[in-house]
Amino acid sequence: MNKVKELPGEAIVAAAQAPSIKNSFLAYAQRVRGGDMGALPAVLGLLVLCAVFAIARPSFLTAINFANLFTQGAAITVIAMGLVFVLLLGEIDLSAGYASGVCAAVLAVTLINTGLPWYVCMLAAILTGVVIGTVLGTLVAKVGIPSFVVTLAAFLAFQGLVLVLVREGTNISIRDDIVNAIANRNLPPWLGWALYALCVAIYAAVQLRRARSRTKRGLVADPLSLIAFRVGMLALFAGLAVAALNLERSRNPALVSLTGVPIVVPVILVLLVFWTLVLRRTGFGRHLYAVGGNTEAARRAGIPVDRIKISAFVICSSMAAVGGIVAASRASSVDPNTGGSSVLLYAVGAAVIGGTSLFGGKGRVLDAVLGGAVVAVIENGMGLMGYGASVKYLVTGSVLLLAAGVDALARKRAAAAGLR
Amino acid sequence: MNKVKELPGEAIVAAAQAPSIKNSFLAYAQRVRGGDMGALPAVLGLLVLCAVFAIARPSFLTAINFANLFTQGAAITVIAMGLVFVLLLGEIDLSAGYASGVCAAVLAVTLINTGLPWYVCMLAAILTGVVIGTVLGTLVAKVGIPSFVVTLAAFLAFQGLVLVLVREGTNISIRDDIVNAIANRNLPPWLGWALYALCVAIYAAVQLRRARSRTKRGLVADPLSLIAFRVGMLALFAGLAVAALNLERSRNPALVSLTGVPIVVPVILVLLVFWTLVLRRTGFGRHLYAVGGNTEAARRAGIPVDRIKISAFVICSSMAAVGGIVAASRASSVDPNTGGSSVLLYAVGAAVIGGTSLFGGKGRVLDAVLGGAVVAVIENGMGLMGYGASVKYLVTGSVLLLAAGVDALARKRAAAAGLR
Amino acid sequence: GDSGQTTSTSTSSATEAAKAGKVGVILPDSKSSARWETADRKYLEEAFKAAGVQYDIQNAQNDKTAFQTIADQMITNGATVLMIVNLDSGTGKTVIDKAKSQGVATIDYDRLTLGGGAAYYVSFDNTKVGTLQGEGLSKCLTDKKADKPIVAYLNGSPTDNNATLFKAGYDGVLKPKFDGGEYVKGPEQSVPEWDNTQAGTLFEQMLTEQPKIAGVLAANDGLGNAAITVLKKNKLNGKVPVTGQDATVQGLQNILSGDQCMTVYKAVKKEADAAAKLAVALAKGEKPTASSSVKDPESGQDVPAELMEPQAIYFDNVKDVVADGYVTKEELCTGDFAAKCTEAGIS
Amino acid sequence: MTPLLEVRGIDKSFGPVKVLHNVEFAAYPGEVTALVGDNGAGKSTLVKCIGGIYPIDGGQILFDGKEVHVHSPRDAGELGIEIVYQDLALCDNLDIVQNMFLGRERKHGILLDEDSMEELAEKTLSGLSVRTVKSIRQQVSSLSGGQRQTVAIAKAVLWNSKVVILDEPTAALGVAQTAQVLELVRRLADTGLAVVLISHNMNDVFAVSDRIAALYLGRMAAQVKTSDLTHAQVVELITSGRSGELGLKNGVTP
Amino acid sequence: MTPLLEVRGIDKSFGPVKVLHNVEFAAYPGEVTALVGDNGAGKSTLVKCIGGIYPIDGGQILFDGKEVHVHSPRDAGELGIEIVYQDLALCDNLDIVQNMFLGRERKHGILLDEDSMEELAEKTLSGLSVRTVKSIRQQVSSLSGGQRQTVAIAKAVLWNSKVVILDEPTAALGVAQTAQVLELVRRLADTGLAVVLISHNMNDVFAVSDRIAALYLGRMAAQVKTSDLTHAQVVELITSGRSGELGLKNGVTP
Ligand SMILES: Nc1ncnc2c1ncn2[C@@H]1O[C@H](COP(=O)(O)OP(=O)(O)OP(=O)(O)O)[C@@H](O)[C@H]1O
Ligand SMILES: Nc1ncnc2c1ncn2[C@@H]1O[C@H](COP(=O)(O)OP(=O)(O)OP(=O)(O)O)[C@@H](O)[C@H]1O
Ligand SMILES: [Mg+2]
Ligand SMILES: [Mg+2]
Repeated sequence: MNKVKELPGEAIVAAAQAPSIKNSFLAYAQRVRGGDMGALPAVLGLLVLCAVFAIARPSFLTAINFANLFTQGAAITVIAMGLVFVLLLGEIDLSAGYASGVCAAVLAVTLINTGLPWYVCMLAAILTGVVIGTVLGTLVAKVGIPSFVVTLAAFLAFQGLVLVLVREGTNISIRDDIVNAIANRNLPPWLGWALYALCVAIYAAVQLRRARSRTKRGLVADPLSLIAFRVGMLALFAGLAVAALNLERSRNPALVSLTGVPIVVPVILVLLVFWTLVLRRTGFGRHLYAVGGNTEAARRAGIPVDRIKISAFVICSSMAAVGGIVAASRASSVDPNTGGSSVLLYAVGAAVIGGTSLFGGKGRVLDAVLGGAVVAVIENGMGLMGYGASVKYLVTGSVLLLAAGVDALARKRAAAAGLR
Repeated sequence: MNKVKELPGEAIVAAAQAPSIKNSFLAYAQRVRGGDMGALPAVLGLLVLCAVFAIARPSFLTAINFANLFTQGAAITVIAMGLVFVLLLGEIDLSAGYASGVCAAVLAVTLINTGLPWYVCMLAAILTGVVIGTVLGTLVAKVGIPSFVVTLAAFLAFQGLVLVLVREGTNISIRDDIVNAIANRNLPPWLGWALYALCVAIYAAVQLRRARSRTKRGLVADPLSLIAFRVGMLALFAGLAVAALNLERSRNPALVSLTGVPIVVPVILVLLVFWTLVLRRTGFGRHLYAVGGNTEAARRAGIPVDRIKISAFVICSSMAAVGGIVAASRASSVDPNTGGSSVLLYAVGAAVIGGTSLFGGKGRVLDAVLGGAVVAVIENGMGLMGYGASVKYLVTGSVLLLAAGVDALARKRAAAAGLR
Repeated sequence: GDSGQTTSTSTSSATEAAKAGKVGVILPDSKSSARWETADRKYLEEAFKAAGVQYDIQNAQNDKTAFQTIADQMITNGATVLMIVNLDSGTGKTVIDKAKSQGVATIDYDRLTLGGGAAYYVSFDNTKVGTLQGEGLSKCLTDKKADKPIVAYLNGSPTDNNATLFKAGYDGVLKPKFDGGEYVKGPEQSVPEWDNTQAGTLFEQMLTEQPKIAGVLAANDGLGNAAITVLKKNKLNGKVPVTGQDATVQGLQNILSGDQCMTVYKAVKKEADAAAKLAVALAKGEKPTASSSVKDPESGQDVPAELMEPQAIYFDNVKDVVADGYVTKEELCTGDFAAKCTEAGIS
Repeated sequence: MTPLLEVRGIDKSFGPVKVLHNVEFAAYPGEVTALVGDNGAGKSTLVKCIGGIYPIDGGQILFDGKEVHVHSPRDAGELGIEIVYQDLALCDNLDIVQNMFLGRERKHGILLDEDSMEELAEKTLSGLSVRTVKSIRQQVSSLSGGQRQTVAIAKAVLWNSKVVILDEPTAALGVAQTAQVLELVRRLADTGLAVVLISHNMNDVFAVSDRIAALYLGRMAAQVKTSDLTHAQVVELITSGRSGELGLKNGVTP
Repeated sequence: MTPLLEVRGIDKSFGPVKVLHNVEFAAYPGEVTALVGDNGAGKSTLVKCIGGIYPIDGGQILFDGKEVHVHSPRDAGELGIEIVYQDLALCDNLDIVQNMFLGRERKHGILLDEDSMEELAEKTLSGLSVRTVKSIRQQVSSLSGGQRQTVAIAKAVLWNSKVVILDEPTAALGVAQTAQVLELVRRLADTGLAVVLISHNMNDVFAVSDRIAALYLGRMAAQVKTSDLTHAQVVELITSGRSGELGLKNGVTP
């Protein structure tokens, strides 16, 4: 997306003139220095955080902890992904947390009471999310009530709904093995490697095809060396991760073996790739950005603004449903607190920390994943530190501020250069 | 503020040509039909709500319930007033709830442990608010971390701080009579009437002076008849309210007498008038609107944007401190939940329901009071209905939606006329 | 206090401790009751330190996700015994299952994880707590010679299973009286998250709707205090009996001043000591035996258990709590309460 | 010749302020109609009413002789009316190509066809002699005033529409760019489109227009062939609403 | 005569894109200096650098012969530099009077003196022949393009500043209003101020300016007395950066 096209004129963009791997690096360095940093600040914040925890608690760097990280952060990350769509419009969904609770409760209740197979129950849960999103979106887009108020009302109502569904506060256990596997089981090691190979191959193929097609049209394309480099980096880091996750991490290998990539990892990856495609490569995604950036301009361009808004809420609530399913799976149960307490704030926080703007028009699904990682690492690391209740709150707040501060200071340099 | 000044030109503004009471009414009716409704939608929503509850539960209309309403809504309203300042800038303060908890805890701890007089302890609490606001504001304005993240971190840290202050979760009783009086005692009836007379007199004087000064300068001024009408309406409604609050509302008048305006009422009135003056009639207030409306334009006009932002956070946190004091007084105790759970969402909700925009640049302190009233009426009415937990959540959500829906539909008509 | 470094090693028997393994404790929250952070943590720490066992005590802050994360982290950190106060049975069971699969021994502390199959269960009988509250209220109403009194309920959090158990307890005592026409059932509300501020508004509205309320069954001292504040405002304090639980300083003071009728004292130290004893034994690789057992209603299995008896506290036996060291005289007998303390025989 | 676009007796008020009074206006295929008027006369409001941005209070809009109801910009677009608004209405968070194809993206199946859009955008822009745009993948927020205007114009002429309305399109343009746009306007009309040009520059108006319509304080003072008017007469119509026999009588439409 | 405002060797890049190359420019008291250049030449960027909106990468700004550091618009205001930006920067949520006095409100003690501000605003605006503004208590969001521009100009000339810079001030103005603004520009210079006028309209430039400075692709091609130049020469400087002896040699400043 960042390819630079020279039109007649004099000012110089170093890299675009002769795209080569060296020039591409120079251009990237220049972009970063000039302030266009993409995901860099969030990644930086994440690295600082990991370093701090690794020094404080060596067990932070063990294979088992690495695997835990993914399952711990999964639900929040998935909900945050959905929230990105609503935030892109400059709206908010306060009810996403409890919506995930409602959908989880629907899953649990249908599993227990109807005896239908797991996939039907999951579908019911997601369908519940779709209905919720449609109602919320319609109230916002058609009736014109501010989303903060609509979703605050929903936030209250869904608390009640969860209570009704779980019969006034009882706790429903989920006994379905497949549902419970999502957040508690791992892929067999060979399957992890197979998926890894597939991902790398697809990535390489897409990159190559794109470059070929652009070259054919006479547009500036990435040089082969650069593509090779990117694919190589992906292969290296993803390979390291898969290898780490395939290590034996049981504390009692004799008793039970614990290896492989947690099942949530491919789930999150698929969602990430899918929604990124939707946002970046479909007309719907483009229109979402347009409405968020300048609603009036979008309307004048003939974009059905109301429909876009409703769709965003539908996506948000359905992703909340998926998040609810993951949470239910992880807890193997649903109770009235599912999706409550800090879930919503953490999810919105994850999206914002990743770089999504609350004013709309700016954000990526990847932001939610990066921000979700920050939140998960903080929770995970703080869990290792063993502080008392009050100190833990204090330290968690400070650590969050630290991670966001690194990010903010990095971005501030960009703003100073006149790039906003 | 709505005076219309004719410049040479042809289009006609009915009222301004010959300001008289009749023309003023016509102009108001036209403004409302044209969509410029001011507080009307919120008041309308409030009336609908009251009617619904009064029909469902006759005790809703009793004197004692009327008096309860004020003390029940006071803390949220005060916190919402402060939030308006931050929202006006397009920022948010998620920590306002727990900040009020921290300040309340400071009050309780100093009262218990130091034995200092109540006013010193209150000052300490408010000073804590000022410090909190300064820190938050500086992080947002100078370091450039998004306010959502800063205040989310503060939200966490302050939870820890409250716990530390109340010694890991104990509930501290407040035994100071004056502090407890704020939210639990009433003015003697004669003082209520005296204050009433004073208010009406001041209002009349200000209106008259203003009209005289404008006439002298040759600007269009309100006609005397209109001023008389306004003052009359104020005198009538305020008089009715004072009279109602001065009714005997004890269950056992023989045993104990319970009459008079609750002390929180003048407290809220003073805060309302003071902050409205600051927003509408000082340079600071003007600059606040400017920064919220268009930060870049404000910066170019030489407004010290950072300082304005910090001030807004300071005001917000100090008002949270006042809200915390009111809450502590009402509960006669402070515990780790003070300012927690739904306080923040209700406070932001109050401001937004009243008509304050989350995008900045639009809002009044009066909004917070009206929205606070909506929230208080809902809580009060729902308390009378005696539903179980789940039904209560569901109904509360729906009622909130109803009140906001009336408002939204009224405003939508305005937008349709091309006025946004 | 100084809960900054809880992962401490005993100095006396470091080598033995290293062999002995490590105990992880997860407390549920710090807001529904002050006991977890002020009492349980303290007593458990003391017991573990005395036994020279490594330990790690954390609080899940009423967050299920955090609860599971902490459990993961404790196992990662090398805990060999896991002692949990579950937030709900589902997450509790997941944690216990995970721990068992890793060869980590488990203890249910204070709350039984239904169907969880923990090795031991140490607790107060929560239904019994409710029964004591119900009986206490009846006693106070009888003392006040109330005729067909209207009794209002301020239940605990609708999402807290313990609140359900308490309610079962006091319903067991009071329901027959309602049915028999001796008492009249008044309004009832569950207080979300045990929030005292909301409890105040809820009770104020109950009183507006039903001004003749003559007795309040409040599920703990905080809720009781919220009701008392409203009663005070209406000058009804002392005339309407209010119950409580936890024997907090605030609750005891309210009892001394006559505003509260009773509270339920749970000798946390006994509970903590019993649990710590089991945990230390497990950490050292022993297989301790429990004094009794409890039937898990869900799995039908018998869980070895240590059960403590809660105690009802009225004006006359407030001194027991002080004598136990649960509350100190300095905290309790401040200012105006000094005289009352003397009256109640606290020295 | 029937006009391609005609409005009859349009009224429009904002709250208590009446901005358009019974306005009549027509645009003919193959012709450039210049719409002139003082600041605040109501030109942009009239255009926004035609474009479906503001609902009209009264009157009719006729397209190709048949009455149509334009409730939203979408309706206008479907009729084949393309408008460059004075307040340019670009999405600052999107780049030049994305803005130019907004609402009418080219697709490969369901995925966007970025490459062909980029190619076409580049071609269109270079035809408008924009020489200083560094990259057409640049966000429009970083463009200069004139560059933004060019993007908006390029966006509007990219489509095969029947009516093109340009609200002060050359206000921010340099000498060369203005010439290009005027030439483009003429070329569009010559291919049979009805073009409406709003401008304060009399030279430009006389250079390209076939007809001139003058708005005065929300009333249509006159709509006359350009060849029948002089510079001075148009200025008089703009500033006082009448000029000799032409214009408003006693402030109302004759 | 020493220039009142002078910039020396200013460089400015946005990320990898260099927009100003070693620009020299001076404005003299009592004179109108016209700054011309093609779209995207860098005129507005230069003005924003002077106004403290963008930090400069290199070079100096001199005021009254002394080097000054302008880090924010506040600094520029304190020096006595008043600027009307091309992107008008008005607060849409405030009314006309509030915008005109923004940052410099008149006060009675600590309270605002609304009445005197209203009076003064009205006087200033009517001097700019705005006849269609319905109320000066109207929000600026409801103004027409030309009305907004007039408010921005009125705002800038309300103060006693030493340098006034106007970035395309007449772009959206009607015939009469343009004449008024040009006259105002001349009047300001005649009272001893240094006025800088950016415009694409050669007639306007020649009508009021004493000196012309031409920017070409971020480089200053020439700064010459208006009387020494012809229309054609200026257009040549704008479009190709040189004209005969004048202008850039081989694309760099001579
Ligand atoms: N949303 C609105 N609310 C109230 N008044 C408005 C609104 N929009 C425009 N007006 C008023 O309507 C009148 C006509 O505005 P319009 O924008 O149509 O003028 P114009 O002819 O395009 O002027 P210009 O040449 O300056 O662009 C102006 O007086 C303006 O103040
Ligand atoms: N924030 C920015 N980021 C990147 N490039 C920018 C930014 N602002 C301006 N530019 C580029 O700098 C160049 C000069 O812009 P500038 O606005 O100064 O032009 P100008 O001379 O004022 O043109 P116009 O006559 O169209 O107003 C343009 O090519 C523009 O694209
Ligand atoms: Mg216009
Ligand atoms: Mg410019």
